[in-house]
Amino acid sequence: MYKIAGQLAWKSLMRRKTRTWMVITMIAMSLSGLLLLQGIYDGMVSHMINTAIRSDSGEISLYASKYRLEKNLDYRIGNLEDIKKYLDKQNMIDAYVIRLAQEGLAATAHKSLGAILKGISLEDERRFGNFDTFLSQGEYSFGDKDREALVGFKLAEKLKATLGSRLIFTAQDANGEINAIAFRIKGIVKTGGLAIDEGSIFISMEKMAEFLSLSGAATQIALRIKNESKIKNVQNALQREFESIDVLRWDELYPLLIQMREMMDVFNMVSYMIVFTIAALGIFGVILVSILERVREFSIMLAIGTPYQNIRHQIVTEAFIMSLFGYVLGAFSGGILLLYTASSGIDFRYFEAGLESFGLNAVLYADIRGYYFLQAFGAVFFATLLSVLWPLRVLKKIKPIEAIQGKML
Amino acid sequence: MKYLLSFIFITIILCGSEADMIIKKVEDNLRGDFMYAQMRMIVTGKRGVRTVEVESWSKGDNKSFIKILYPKKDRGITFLKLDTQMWQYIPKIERTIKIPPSMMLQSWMGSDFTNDDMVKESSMAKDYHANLLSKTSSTATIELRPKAHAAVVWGKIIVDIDLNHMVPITEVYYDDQMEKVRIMTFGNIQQHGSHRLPMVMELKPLDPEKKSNRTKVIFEKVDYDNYIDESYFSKHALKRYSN
Amino acid sequence: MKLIHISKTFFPGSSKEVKALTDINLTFEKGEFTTLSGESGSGKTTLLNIIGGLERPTEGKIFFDGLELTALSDEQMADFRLHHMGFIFQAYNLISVLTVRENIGFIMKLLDYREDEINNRINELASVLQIENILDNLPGQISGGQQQRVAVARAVASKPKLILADEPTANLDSKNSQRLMEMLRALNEKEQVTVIFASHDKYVLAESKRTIVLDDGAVIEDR
Amino acid sequence: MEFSPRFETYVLLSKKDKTVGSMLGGIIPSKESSLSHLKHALIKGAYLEGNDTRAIYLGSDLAKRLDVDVGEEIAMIGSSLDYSTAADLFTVKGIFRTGLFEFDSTSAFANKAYLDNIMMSKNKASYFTLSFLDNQAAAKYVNALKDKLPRTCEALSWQMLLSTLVQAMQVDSLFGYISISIFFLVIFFVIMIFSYVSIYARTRQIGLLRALGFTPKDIRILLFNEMLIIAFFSVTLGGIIGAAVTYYFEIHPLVVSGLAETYKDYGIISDALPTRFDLFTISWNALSIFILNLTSILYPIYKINQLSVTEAMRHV
Repeated sequence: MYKIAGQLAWKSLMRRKTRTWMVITMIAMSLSGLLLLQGIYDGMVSHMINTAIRSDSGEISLYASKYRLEKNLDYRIGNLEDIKKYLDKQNMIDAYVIRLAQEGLAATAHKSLGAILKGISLEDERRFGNFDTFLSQGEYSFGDKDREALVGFKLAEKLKATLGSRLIFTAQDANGEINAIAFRIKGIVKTGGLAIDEGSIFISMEKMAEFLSLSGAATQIALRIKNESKIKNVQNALQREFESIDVLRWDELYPLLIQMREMMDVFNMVSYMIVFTIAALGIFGVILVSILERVREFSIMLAIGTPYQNIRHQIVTEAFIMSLFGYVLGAFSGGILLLYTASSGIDFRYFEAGLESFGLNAVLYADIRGYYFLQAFGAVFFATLLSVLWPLRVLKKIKPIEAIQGKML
Repeated sequence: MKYLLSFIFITIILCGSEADMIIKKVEDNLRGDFMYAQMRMIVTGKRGVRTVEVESWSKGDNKSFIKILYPKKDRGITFLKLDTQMWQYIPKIERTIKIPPSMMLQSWMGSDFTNDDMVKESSMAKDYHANLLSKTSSTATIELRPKAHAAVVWGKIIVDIDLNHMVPITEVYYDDQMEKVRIMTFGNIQQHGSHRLPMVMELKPLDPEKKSNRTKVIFEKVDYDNYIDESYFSKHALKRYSN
Repeated sequence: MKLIHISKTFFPGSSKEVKALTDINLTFEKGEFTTLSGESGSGKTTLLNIIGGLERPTEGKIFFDGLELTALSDEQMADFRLHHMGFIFQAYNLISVLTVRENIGFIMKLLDYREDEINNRINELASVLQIENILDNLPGQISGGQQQRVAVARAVASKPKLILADEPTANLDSKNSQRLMEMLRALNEKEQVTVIFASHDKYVLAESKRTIVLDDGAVIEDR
Repeated sequence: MEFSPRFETYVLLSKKDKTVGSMLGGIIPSKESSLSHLKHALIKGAYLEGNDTRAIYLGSDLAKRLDVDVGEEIAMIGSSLDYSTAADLFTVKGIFRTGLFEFDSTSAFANKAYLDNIMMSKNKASYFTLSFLDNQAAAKYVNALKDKLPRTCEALSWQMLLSTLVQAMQVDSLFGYISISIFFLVIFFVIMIFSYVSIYARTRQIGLLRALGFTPKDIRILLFNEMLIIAFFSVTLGGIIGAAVTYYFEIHPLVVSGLAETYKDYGIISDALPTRFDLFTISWNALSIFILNLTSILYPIYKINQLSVTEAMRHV
């Protein structure tokens, strides 16, 4: 019996082609826009998270307890050999890096700025998070005898330093003596993470140890974990093994990124709600008008005994056929847009000049996740449902006898 | 050919050593085991002119005690530096505060000097190669180039020296690209006991955005020859000598 | 079919109160071909609508084969109409998006007849009503007379026990009216279906076996 | 967005042997509590009040570094605007925790009215609010900080923290534009659909007009003028209602319950969604909708003029 309702729905839609196409296009276009927006949002956040993980925290970072609070070499990880031995045994850990950092003053003849000097191993960092891919100028090297350094691009800019410039870094060593060290800039790095871009200088671990009169120590050990779902387990295991050390996940170190992600989710939801409320209004208008112009027809159908459910079914089917077409078209074009932005990215320099100066990569790549399409389907479904409620009420009020006798039109 | 090369080489060493000698003499002249000074610092910046007057007592490189005399609001604030540690006493709240090490690199009293500058003597003789550029009977011009791994920011410093008094007249600082960054001029040379020194120093940055800045230091009293009591270099001194 | 003490009052209790029908008592036998006649406003259409369950009487009861129709709910009544009644209205009573064939088969489809049964019936009716050549046209593409014949075909397609027709010839010229009535009469004879008209058209009256004349809501003649 | 004046300065806070460099913010407690979420981040003691004098509101990790608790006294030394030394003793009134480590380990707040006396900063302020939803303010904030803190090591982490905020906001505003364009696109379609439907409902009337001698151009002018009038009234009405609503929500921020619970530990996001009353934005949006309105009827008018007179008159 519903087959005939379906047929009627289809035929009615075909009769008003322009109108039907308008609704379908509306749904399709707003849907693809929303899908793209969501993809870029997620892409941006995951890019930031990924950068933070690759260039700094890893999935898990170890600090001596109190170090993060005092930023003082007194609170350093001393039992490095034990930890290394332990880490080497863990097959959940993909890679790890050992860093030794100290805050101090970076200076050129023109300017001095607060900065963080980090002793690292270039080879380890490359394995850890492809740190070399962040290099924007110069060479990924500490030069002969480790006398050169890599510098965050924003810091270099502020210090008016370029490749080959001489930098002086002054800081306290492990004995509390204030020392200074000079090096030339071999490479400039740009990660998009501000801690590095605006304030970090990297030198070799050996040079750092010498400068601070401190060997076999670290301020941070960052770990890459193979399996995302195992991060917590590894964290707990490490914490049990090394009680005096702070074992922190990246999301504990960068709560702001998690907040951003959640904020974006809320933002996406609000966007979906607004867009589909408006879209529902459009579907509503079309459905209402199509009911009103067919009141007579419906009346006759009712009079000759067509069950009310059958007519309701016809209306609902009409609405859902449009939505479904809109959805399929929108999901398809949105999917293509997403695929394109996921592979080629969108260059936002055209849109917002200032974006890059705040450290964000100007070319954004979208994420694609299956649930986008599910979520979009839900939104379309709800909007459609919403849009037919009122027209169905109108339909219910139709008194066949009045319509037949011409009182209603 | 070989001869010629070795000749040039020897000349460079000789010249170098003469320049080094001059620099060393100048530094010795400005330095003493004990030093008492009363000085006025005038800082001209974007926000107008400020004057600070201090009294300072120091012993060797490691111990110094400073007391602020002017401006009136800050009078009585005292600083003590022993090796790598530094304390400050503020009479208004009657508290002594230990300056954390990271603060040692901060600007001192809003001047272009850092806290560390106030207590650490950097040695030109130690960090630079000196090279005599020209010499007359009364003056010498010496070029100072940093030693390979010396942690100094300058690309070079050109110093004019008054050979009669063994004091500097002007110092011009250059950056890495050999551009002038700042000029320091010295004047009003006076003899104080065993030492002879310029009583006025003025620092003038050449960076475009700092063009109007000046820092002028005027020594009002200097004494190199009197023993300074150990009592100045203890934490008790902070409060005791505050008034 | 029995109508017992049927009365209908519009807007009861208000100042616009209109007594459309008062105390109608009628019996229709199976296979009857009856016309409800009378001036405009005499209540014939209202009576027809009440018989068809499109309106409810203010008072009285209707029985059909022993079933009390007035006791049925709206939904039960609709279902009853679907299964046992056929309707023909003045004009424009076809579904505009469906072809003639689909319009005729519409009720049979709703009643879940088999596809071949439906087609046989459509062909049979089309030949009787002489509409074979327009079966695949849309209602908008055929004339008023043809439309009414299609409406007749739809009304009788599922072989209802009762056909109600409200001024079926009102918008037709005399030739078409006559033909329509002849065809209806033929169907009535052939299929033994009860037909009740509301009309004052002379062609309708001429074909009727029984005429009931209404005036001001009451039966004044029954012959 | 309303700005609350803040005065930010770099100071040393000290208790016994512990001295820590930190950011001291002079705030107007009542204003601040409606703008940022400092008040909600309270975990111990009490939030500041307008008549507080030597009261200080400390970040939890900063309190840990100083080893102080609510009710204890700490010394503050900073540099006042005339470069003289500003020093005073403060009592810890409350401790807050936002969950942002850099913020909690370096910031402290005091009543601006009192701090101004010490810092000679009366009528001087860095105007901003810590709201996530306003990028200009945060940009000013960062700039103000940069002015005030050129030389300090510890200000670095602050700048980084704030730059991250600014970054988020920049992106936010960029995406705001994208979202708005999607909204406008949908609105455009909805208006087009409605005008198409309403124009088509009059097809027969238009056919009649054409039969009476109207040219398609006349029809176009007629319909366009009608739309102009409708658009004008609807946009004016919409603008007024919209303005009233935003104004209302600016005064009474929308509260989404539940959000605050989730972020209790982070504090920075409150459950109030600040709304901004800005005449420029409102009139700009109204104008866009107006233009959208007019462009959206072009296609329906074109479509109806495509019909021949007889088609139009027979239209069902």
